[in-house]
Amino acid sequence: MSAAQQAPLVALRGLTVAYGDDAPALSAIDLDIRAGERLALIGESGSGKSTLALAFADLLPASAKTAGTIEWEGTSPLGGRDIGFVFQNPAGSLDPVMAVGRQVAEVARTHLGLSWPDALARACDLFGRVGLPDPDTLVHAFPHQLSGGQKQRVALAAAIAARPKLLIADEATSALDTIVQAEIVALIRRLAAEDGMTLLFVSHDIALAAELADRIAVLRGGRLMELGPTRQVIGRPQNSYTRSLIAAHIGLDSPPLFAAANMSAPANG
Amino acid sequence: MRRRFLQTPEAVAGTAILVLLAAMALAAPLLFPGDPLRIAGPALTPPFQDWALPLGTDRLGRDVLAELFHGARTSLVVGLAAAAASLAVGAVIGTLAGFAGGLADEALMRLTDAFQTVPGFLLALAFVSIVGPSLSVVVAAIALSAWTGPARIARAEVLSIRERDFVAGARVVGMHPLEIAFREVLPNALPPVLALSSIIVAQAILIEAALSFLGLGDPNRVTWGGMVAEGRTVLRTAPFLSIVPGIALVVTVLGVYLAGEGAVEGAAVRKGLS
Amino acid sequence: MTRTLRLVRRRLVGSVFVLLIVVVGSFLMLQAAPGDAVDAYVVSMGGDAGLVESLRHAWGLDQSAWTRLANYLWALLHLDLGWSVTFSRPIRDVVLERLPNTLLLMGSATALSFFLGSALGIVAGARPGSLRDRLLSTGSLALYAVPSFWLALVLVIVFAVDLRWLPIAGIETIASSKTGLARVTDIAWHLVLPISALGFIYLALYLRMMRAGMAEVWRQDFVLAARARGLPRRRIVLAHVARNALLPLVTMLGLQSAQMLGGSVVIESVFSVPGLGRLAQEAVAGRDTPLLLGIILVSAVTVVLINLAVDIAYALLDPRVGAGEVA
Amino acid sequence: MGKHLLTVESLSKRFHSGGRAVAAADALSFHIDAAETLALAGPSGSGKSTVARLLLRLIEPDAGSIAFEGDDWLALQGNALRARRARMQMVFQDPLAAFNPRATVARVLDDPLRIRRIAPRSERPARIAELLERVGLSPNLAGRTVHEVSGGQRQRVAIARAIATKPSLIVLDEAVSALDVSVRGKILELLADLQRTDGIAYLFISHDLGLVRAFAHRVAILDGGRLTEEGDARAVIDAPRSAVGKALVAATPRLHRLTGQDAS
Repeated sequence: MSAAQQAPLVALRGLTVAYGDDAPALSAIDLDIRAGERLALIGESGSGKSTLALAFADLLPASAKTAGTIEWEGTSPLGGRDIGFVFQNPAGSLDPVMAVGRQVAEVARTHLGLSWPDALARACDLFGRVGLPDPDTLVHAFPHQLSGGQKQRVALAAAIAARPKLLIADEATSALDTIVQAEIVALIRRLAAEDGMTLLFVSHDIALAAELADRIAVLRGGRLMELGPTRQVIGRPQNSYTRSLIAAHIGLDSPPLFAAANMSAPANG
Repeated sequence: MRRRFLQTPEAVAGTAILVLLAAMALAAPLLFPGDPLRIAGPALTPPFQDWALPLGTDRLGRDVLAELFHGARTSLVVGLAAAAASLAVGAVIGTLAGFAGGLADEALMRLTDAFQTVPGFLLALAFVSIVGPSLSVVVAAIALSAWTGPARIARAEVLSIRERDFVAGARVVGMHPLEIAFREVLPNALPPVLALSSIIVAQAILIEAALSFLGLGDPNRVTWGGMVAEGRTVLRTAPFLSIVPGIALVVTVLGVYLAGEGAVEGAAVRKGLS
Repeated sequence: MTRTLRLVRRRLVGSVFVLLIVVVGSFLMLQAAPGDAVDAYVVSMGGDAGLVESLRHAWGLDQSAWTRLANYLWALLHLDLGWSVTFSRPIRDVVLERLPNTLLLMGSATALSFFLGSALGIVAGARPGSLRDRLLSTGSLALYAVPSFWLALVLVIVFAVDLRWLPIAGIETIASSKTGLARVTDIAWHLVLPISALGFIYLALYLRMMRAGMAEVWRQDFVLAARARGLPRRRIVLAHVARNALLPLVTMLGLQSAQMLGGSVVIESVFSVPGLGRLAQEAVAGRDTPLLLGIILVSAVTVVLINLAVDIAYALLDPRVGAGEVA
Repeated sequence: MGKHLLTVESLSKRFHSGGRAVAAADALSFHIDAAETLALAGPSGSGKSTVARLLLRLIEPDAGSIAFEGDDWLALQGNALRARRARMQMVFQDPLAAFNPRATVARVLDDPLRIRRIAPRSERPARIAELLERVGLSPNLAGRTVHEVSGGQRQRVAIARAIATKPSLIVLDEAVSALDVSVRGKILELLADLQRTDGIAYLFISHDLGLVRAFAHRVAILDGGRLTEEGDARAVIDAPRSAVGKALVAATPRLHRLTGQDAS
């Protein structure tokens, strides 16, 4: 756990975000992301987890009112160059009328100062790295010609095209089916390890977060409930809300919750 | 709802213009009783010379201000009637095509294509010249080409709403297809069609004006388009006679657009809030 | 490219039916007209009842409407549009003589309105809600409210009558023996006002569509994704937002062609441009039913061909068109 | 026929897109007994939702037969079909999309009572209140539009609508996948409760094997429109035999895999 000793890559201090006159989406969040770690941000709908992810990448809508500070190690970061961002909806995050290779290449062109041919060549390499088959052909394909999983791989290629320090995955796998989700999570884990990227993984799925992350932050109603190493948050949760989340989780390793209902059913087969 | 509708300054301006026009149209027979086409004074009296004839007279000595007021009646009547007719026809044909599907849909859509392929103004021109110019013929001529837009939108809406889960839900509950059509699909399909109404009213006013300008308007009524054409013969000496009714047209059509946009935005705000 | 070819084939098949409906429909409508070409002939040329009878027989007007429709369709298959009484010439020749002028007027006005309109629309849509945006969109709405014939007259008063910069009417200087480039310049000079009158009104339409389309695209996820990737704002606006918002404008280009043809009737009449629109007005004045029918038909064919071109352009711009085969 | 509540034999449906035919259901055969939960699991595109829509006659199959409550379900048409629909209901994944955007909660529940003539007009408000209470909602909710209530409440309204006509089978098409974990458990509890008291059978369509294992008696795993594996839910998921079954189980995240704890 070398990550634990390093200085924070990002330090949030008292971050508060409100949209319009509604109750704040985030209230006074203090949170450090350590360089090289995999941090999972979990919470149910309305917990503010996506707002927090967007705040890191300076993507909040202009109407959002923010207070508090986000401090970065060194200079202030540039979206795309220092932070890669992958969104939930793989179909929505790609321009429908631009070839996918160009959409990856334009990131490399913008941040690495490459010419178009060089940027396209880099897109081709990246397609290979994210496990897309036949990269030379696929760079010319359009989003509608790809499956959901393939689109998310393209989005990942675009996110890491400029070798960012931090990769933010905002529910990046929840629109995919179980098998594809597992593949994309494995890919994110591999890419982060190979490039030494810090990972912020935002999810509503506590089990998925537990499998991937070094540390877990639990959000509820815009407040940070609990933050700690995965083993501790899952194994010995301190916060009652975290405990209730874990109790509510129904997984393969959970006991059948409705045994009584099942028992009373007529036996068959 | 009304408060939201009047939120933008543009919507307020548009509504004010329309209220003023309606007042003009209604007040015309009271303020200027008798035939506005009769001779009221010496020909080509310039404006602001004679207080009895504030905007002067035209080439034949007719009172320009009286003509302007009575012309508002024609424009508004034609605009509203043509829009109502084309929205009704378009909504019915589009909805039928959307629900019927198959061959009937194909046939209705080719018919719509045919009406969209013939330039609308040419069709109106031919129709009026054949049947003879009168107010109702002009309205019919305009509606003849204006119904295709509402028809296409109504069909597209019906087709998309038919595939939505809540329609499947109504079928699962055992709702009769007619009830599904009239209670589930139509009320949700019509608002986008109605959103077109301001554009159709505005276009109808402009087409009527153009027909009148070419001498194909109702000869027994004052029309702004006819006034512009009338003034054209003395364009060099009295450009005022063509300019004034033209400005009336611009202001009217602008009022319709602005009020229409206000209504659509108001509806969007309402949707967004709920 | 097979995708585009498939689309063209499907559109062509549909167009045949559409044109058939247009022919039959306008033929039936014009049949309802009181009086026919013979009446028109007699009114202008004079003649007695015997002449009327013989002319009716000679022109086949004594046959039933259905027989005449069949005859008309048969003649159409041989590209024969009939005989114009007013011009004493084959309708095909009269119409084809006027068509190029109208196409020139329409094409130039379309280019003006489309390119300038969408460019201004991008300027307005680049920052939705800004002062620039509000000014441009309200200004364009005002422009869109202007009747084209009136705009034409105002342009004439200002630029031809008062300032004397441009010619009042016609398509070229009468009885000039200009040839080559000099003639082209002369025609262009004459068309400046008509093109402006026709084009500026539709410019407002394209501006508004572009702006509204961009406002919608701005809200889409891929624009947020483009921002997250740190692309320069200029590239986001042009390569992503405007590029996607352009697609409905291209569709509108096809729909608008019929309206432009209709609008040219009034403009050609104001500026005395010898085009199809003015011909239609002359046909109406002369009660020349077959000529009017011919003009409607040629206009419809023109609109069909323009729409075909627009469809091909659209298929090239939008990779999703006609692509249902990829899962 | 008649032995099971629902018997599906060789059900097939192809969709045509861009000149290519894709089999969404390929000779599927399965059955459901009264008061039993059969789960349909499989990756996306395996045809799960198509099966739901075929059973509910929202789309028509190309081939195959469906026997429901002893009748040839596919032979029913028009009024006869609408009347019998009362016995087979559905709950959709997205409760917002499943209701007319203009409807109030009361209208959503009034429709089945009125259409199937379950209660005269005067009694319906009381029946609606009763239904709301059965699904754990306050009768005060009746006047709200469906947009004004929370996602979990909306899904409860959907369940109330489904049970209004006293069905013997409810198709649950990913009915809890869009809900938060804390809400999800309570909705499943409610469904299990209804099964116990009213003997309702469920076709539980889900991509989440954890939910399937906890909620269903039996599971059928679909892949590319074909049935690859079927059996007791726990037995199949604990030791899948088909390749898809194995892949699905392996891909399902486990909360305690890393911590090494076993909650059971």
